[in-house]
Amino acid sequence: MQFEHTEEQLMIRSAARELLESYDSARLRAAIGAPGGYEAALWQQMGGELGWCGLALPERYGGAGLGWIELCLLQEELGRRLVASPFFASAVLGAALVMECATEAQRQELLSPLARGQMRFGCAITGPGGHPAPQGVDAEITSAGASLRLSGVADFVIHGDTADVLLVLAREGGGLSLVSIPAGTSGVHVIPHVMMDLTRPMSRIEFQDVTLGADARLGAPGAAALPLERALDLARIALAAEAVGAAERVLEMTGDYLKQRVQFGRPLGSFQALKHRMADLMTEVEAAKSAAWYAACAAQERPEECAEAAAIAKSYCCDAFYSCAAGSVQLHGGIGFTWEHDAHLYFKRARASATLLGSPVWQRERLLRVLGLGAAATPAF
Amino acid sequence: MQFEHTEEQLMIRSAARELLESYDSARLRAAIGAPGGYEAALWQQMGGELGWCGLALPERYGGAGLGWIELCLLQEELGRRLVASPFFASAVLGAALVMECATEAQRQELLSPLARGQMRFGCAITGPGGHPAPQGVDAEITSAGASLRLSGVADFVIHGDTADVLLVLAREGGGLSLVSIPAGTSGVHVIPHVMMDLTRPMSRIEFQDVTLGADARLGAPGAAALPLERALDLARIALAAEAVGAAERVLEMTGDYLKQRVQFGRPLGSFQALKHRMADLMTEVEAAKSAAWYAACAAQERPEECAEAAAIAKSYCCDAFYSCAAGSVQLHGGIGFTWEHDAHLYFKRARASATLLGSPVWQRERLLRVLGLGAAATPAF
Amino acid sequence: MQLGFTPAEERFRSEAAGWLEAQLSGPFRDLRGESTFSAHLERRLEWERALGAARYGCIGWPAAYGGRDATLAEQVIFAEEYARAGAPWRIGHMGVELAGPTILAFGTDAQKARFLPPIARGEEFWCQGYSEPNAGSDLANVRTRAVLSGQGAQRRWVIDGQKIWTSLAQFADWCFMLVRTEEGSRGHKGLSYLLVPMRQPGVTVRPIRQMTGEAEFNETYFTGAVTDADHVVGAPGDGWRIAMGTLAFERGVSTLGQQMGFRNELDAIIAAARANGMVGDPLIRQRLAHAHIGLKLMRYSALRMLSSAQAGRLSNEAYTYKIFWASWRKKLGELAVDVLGPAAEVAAPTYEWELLPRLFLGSRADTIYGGTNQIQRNIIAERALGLPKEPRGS
Amino acid sequence: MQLGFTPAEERFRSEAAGWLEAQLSGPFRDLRGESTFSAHLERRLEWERALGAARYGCIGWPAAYGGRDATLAEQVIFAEEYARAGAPWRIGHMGVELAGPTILAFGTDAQKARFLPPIARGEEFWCQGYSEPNAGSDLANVRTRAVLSGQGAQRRWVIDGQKIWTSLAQFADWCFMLVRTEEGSRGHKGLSYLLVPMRQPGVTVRPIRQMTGEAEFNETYFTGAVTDADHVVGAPGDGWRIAMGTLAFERGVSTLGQQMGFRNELDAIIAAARANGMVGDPLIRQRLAHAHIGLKLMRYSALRMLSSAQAGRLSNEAYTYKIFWASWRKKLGELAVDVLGPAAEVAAPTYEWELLPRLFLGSRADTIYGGTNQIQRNIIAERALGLPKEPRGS
Repeated sequence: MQFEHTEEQLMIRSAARELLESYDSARLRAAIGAPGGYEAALWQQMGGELGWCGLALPERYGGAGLGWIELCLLQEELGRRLVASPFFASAVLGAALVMECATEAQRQELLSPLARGQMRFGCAITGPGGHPAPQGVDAEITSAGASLRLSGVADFVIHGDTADVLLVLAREGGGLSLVSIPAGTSGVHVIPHVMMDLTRPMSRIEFQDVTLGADARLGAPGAAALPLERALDLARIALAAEAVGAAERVLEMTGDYLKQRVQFGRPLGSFQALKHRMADLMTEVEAAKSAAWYAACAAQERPEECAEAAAIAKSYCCDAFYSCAAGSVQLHGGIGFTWEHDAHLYFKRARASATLLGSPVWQRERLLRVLGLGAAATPAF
Repeated sequence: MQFEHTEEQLMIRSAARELLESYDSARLRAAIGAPGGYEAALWQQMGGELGWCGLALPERYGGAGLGWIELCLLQEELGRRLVASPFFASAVLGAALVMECATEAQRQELLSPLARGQMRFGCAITGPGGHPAPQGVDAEITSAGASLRLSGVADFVIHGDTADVLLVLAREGGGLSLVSIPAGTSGVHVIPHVMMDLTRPMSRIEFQDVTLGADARLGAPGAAALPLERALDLARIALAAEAVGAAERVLEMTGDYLKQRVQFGRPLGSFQALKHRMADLMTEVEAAKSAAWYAACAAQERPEECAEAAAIAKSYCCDAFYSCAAGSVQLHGGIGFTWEHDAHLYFKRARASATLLGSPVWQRERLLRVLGLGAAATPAF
Repeated sequence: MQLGFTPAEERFRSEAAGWLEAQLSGPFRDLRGESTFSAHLERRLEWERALGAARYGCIGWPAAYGGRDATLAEQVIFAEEYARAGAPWRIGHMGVELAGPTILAFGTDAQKARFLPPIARGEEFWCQGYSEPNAGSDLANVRTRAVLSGQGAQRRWVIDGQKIWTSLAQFADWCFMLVRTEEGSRGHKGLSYLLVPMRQPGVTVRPIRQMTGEAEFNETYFTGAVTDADHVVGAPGDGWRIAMGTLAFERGVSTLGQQMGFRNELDAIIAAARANGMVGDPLIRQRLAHAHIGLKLMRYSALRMLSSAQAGRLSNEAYTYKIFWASWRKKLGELAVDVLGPAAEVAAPTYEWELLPRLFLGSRADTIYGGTNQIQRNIIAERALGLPKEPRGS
Repeated sequence: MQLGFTPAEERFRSEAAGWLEAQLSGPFRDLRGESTFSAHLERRLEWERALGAARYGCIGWPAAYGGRDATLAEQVIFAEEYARAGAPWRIGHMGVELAGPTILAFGTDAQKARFLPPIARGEEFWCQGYSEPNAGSDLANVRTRAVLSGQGAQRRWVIDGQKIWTSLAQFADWCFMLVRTEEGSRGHKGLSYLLVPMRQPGVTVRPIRQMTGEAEFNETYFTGAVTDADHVVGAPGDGWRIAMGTLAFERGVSTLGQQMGFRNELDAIIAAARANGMVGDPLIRQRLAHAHIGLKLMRYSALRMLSSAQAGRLSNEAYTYKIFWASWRKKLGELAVDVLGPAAEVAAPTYEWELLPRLFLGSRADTIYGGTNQIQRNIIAERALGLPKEPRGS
């Protein structure tokens, strides 16, 4: 029992923090404006020489064989700087889907390039209503002789426009299946959105009678529902880590501002009302860290606690991030509401992270079901 | 259009405030310990020489012919001092039930003594589960030849143990009826509770085959449901007024304490965090006043707005009172948690007022239904 | 205390309602339901002129200056009918609600004659020059200077400095502003309240892009800008008192107009909730009820403020109004996006927003501008509750 | 970072669990599930002695003083098993968690030898004398005085003054207290940390009735009370530093024990909600989930604190723990009565309360004692966030 990061883990964290130290507002804004909405050089560096995409992958796929705790440390650091990057879509959500749903051969095929930083996944798991998977999945697979046919719509697909491979959740028979589709396949139409959160682009994807080989299906037909839950929980835990990093960073920025900005002849940070607001936010951030770290441990050590820990971490950390980001806008005053200041980028990411993969309200309702406490109607989002 | 109290109304208010100026903590605590839980002399004064019980009653019953606005002013003043008194049960809830449900002859019979201060009602309208009427009514009326028979249980009957006449809501046929029963009628068993709120005693009342004349029924058989709603709305509005008075008073007490108590070499009230908490509470109190005053006007002038205004006033004013009372305990520190300080009396009254006649949550759900916005399941309380 | 209206007031109601309906189903039908702050600028200016021509621009003002000497009840009625008709937000707001009432209360007869009629006619528009980059919540920390120079008829104020958050400055004809006119003075002292023409070479307006993507506010630079020596309201050096008066006017009838916009927003949320079924979600329902209640309470409080203002009193609820509506609307914005779900996060291609997501983003400023919630709480605590002041730093 | 336990630790777990089960289904079966603060006093004292006899009283202490030199993991395990077994709240808390660790950290060898073993054996009980009537949150505003008098072996501290909110003072054998030992000193300076016997003529305890109707706290009067000259921890005048150390110990393993009480309360709420159907109410469900989450986060944070304390660090979450649990439990109390509805408001005839209404009323004190939420926020802002101090009045 040791609930602190090991020396090795702390080294991973500080290496990442050092790398991203230079990822400042200017670089973030350049990334937002770049094709695909991210900085290609950084992505290559992360995926290639640094091996971040393979950090949590087993060595047999070329990964480093570390675990979700280490992955979540990277997520925290990426969150701190709001790094716009395919990392979450590919190395977190995509990798978890493949690990949980695919056969060994398919894993080899899909994860080995990921470990080398040469695979970007687009996970088309959400239907057009935006309900958390698997609610409201619209895409459907029908058999057409030896091949499969896919039709329907997915939406809110993170980095869907620059993905190399789409992982598509679809109804098949009475169940759910996950299929992989190379980008550019005929009948696949990707329509990029302009999203409120400028740092995590999403697309709507329409599938019109897309023809696929039977080997496109990851795992057995209609059997994706259960592994999907586990993969989503892993992704939620990593998303919570990202939120904690961002929350902590935006709180630091706000604290720095309050120490430096003088009004009424005193630093703003000496006013008790502002101090107390900051104290409340820090209390949330510290609890959020506990939630995220425990969930990362559960992902690694305790599969039986994973669903509970994911629901707790996702809901609490996203709420805390939102509180901090909203507080940051408020505590900065007028400047915090401007486009040129970064506060709004955190605020919008906080909103988007809360919505993603099931809102805090949705997670709490799910938590009660996981705990065996009956069920009310599932919230829509 | 004039949304301020008239000179005459302000005179009623200041007369009441003056009378109750001497109703201090010692007198309140004496009342709590007195038989029946109220000060008999004050009740006689209010009902007798001052004519408060008849203030809002038509002149034909010996009342002053004023309206709900004036009644609510008295309620505010009684609320300020947490006066333990049968006024609400008799002159507010009881009077409203009789006015709305009874025949002209029955009103004459029941309201004329009330106007003289010689009638205390106990309104047995809540079933044993404590759900707001008419949910969960347990008492039932059956016909027995020319007479009626009443059985079942009512609970949370305010001043039920000292009432002269019980007004009992009961199921009859497919509808609801209201019957009046003189205290001491055979088969009526009154079991006084010890309530958390020491200033508003309540009893459980069991009816065992109580035999009544047909004229005990107020109005037509099974027809009480609709007039009941109107009477309850009137009572909710008056309860909201009481809550506003109490909220304002407990906030004043807290402000006085903060100005006088010195810690860290400064008055507590100079600490910004406490000032801001006080400001938030005052903001709630001012909005609550608007809610209560408008609702009193609606009770008087606009029956079609009464249900909406009652739901708004009851929910908002009780929430505001609870905020102020809870804030008062906190802002007083240790002393605010003691029995000898009055803060807990306000806190407990705030809780009890919130529960009474449907909680804030319940009122808000009802509000949406009044506004035509569909319906979810009715909350239990 | 009574809510009803007299027959004469009801006659005024039908007259106003008739005129509004004719306009908004006729020549101005394109503006019906317009809820933005400043879109369709030219048409919005035309609408202000139409209101002015019909003497509906400033009905509470004296007839001599283009008003109708309307009673409180008539002003309430007009606000109600304006809202009911779906008429657009008043882009002339700054002149009608702030500059005009200030000049009425504190101006000279010459100033009243010069400035009030064009506001009432919808012909001259105003912006407000209070905030400065270094001031923030410390409004009295004004660094923009003005000095009198020249002689006789040439005598003018020459103004140098920078203002910020000047909304609508792009098309304003005039700016009412706080400037420091006593060299070396600090804080509230030595400030004057000037009326300055915006269309002159010494004034430069630079838009500030906000988190919504829009640019409703500006930085405004004054470099040797001038205005007549007479265009000072109150005595030189008395500007702080005048400006505080302006802030008090923000709590007037205009609040009723503001509430109409809020009602539109809440109605849009309810419509969205009906459309996607969220109206059946018990958590959302409680928040819808809270929103409705808050809006009603703002209305009731506005009636209280107006009634007591008519009786010459400033009552305590007036201090609480700003923080109440600002906090309410921020929650409304959160409710809006929670009702819509992820769909709320999709913008039009140029990062433009539908009503509800715009409400979510835009409302983040409500608790900042016009005095942050923190400043409002200080004011309530000190002025309404009489709690001791915070020690001021050196 | 890892959550699992070693085989040796698991062996300790089954040993402890076995002992607890045997006791609580055997001689102490009447105390199983006992959740009050101090009811059944005599039996509770017996339980403390039984724990002591089995060397389960203070397992983290050195074996020399009656502990087991238990590792962090073992302490966590024991807290878990203690909770799982439904063992009662530790009435020896003040000695075990506060006085003992302070003496361990700052005491002389003689003090350790004199005071620690009786605590570990459950034979001597302690109370805390910090708060005073005029101090409130300003803990350093101590007026109780102590002076050394007498010579040689007769040399003693003589104590005069009043303490307040001294819980469990009625049956405590000893009091650890802050007293002013330098005439004319103010604030943090000139205070000393004394160990004073409670059973002497100079000490009078008067219960304070609380809003719950119970009297868990006391006013304690010291009038010429005495204690040995040696019974000062740290140097005379160094009391503030020692007392702050004690407050830090509140954040240790005891939090795990505290959480077991919270778990019982939440479980009772859930059972009530199942029984009356409120478990199906979506609003209540969200609050139940929040409550469960908060409790889990307290546990995780306690593990973090313990892990970093073991590594010799005081990390930031330690500053936030008190306000987190206190605010959480106050909400829990509100949830409890909202689940029960009006039934929660009915007392037993002597104004005694069932678990859940008592939780509602009692939890109002959580955000007051042990440093109000306001004080906690000051501490977090200044110590953890490094924000500037409030100016202190004169």
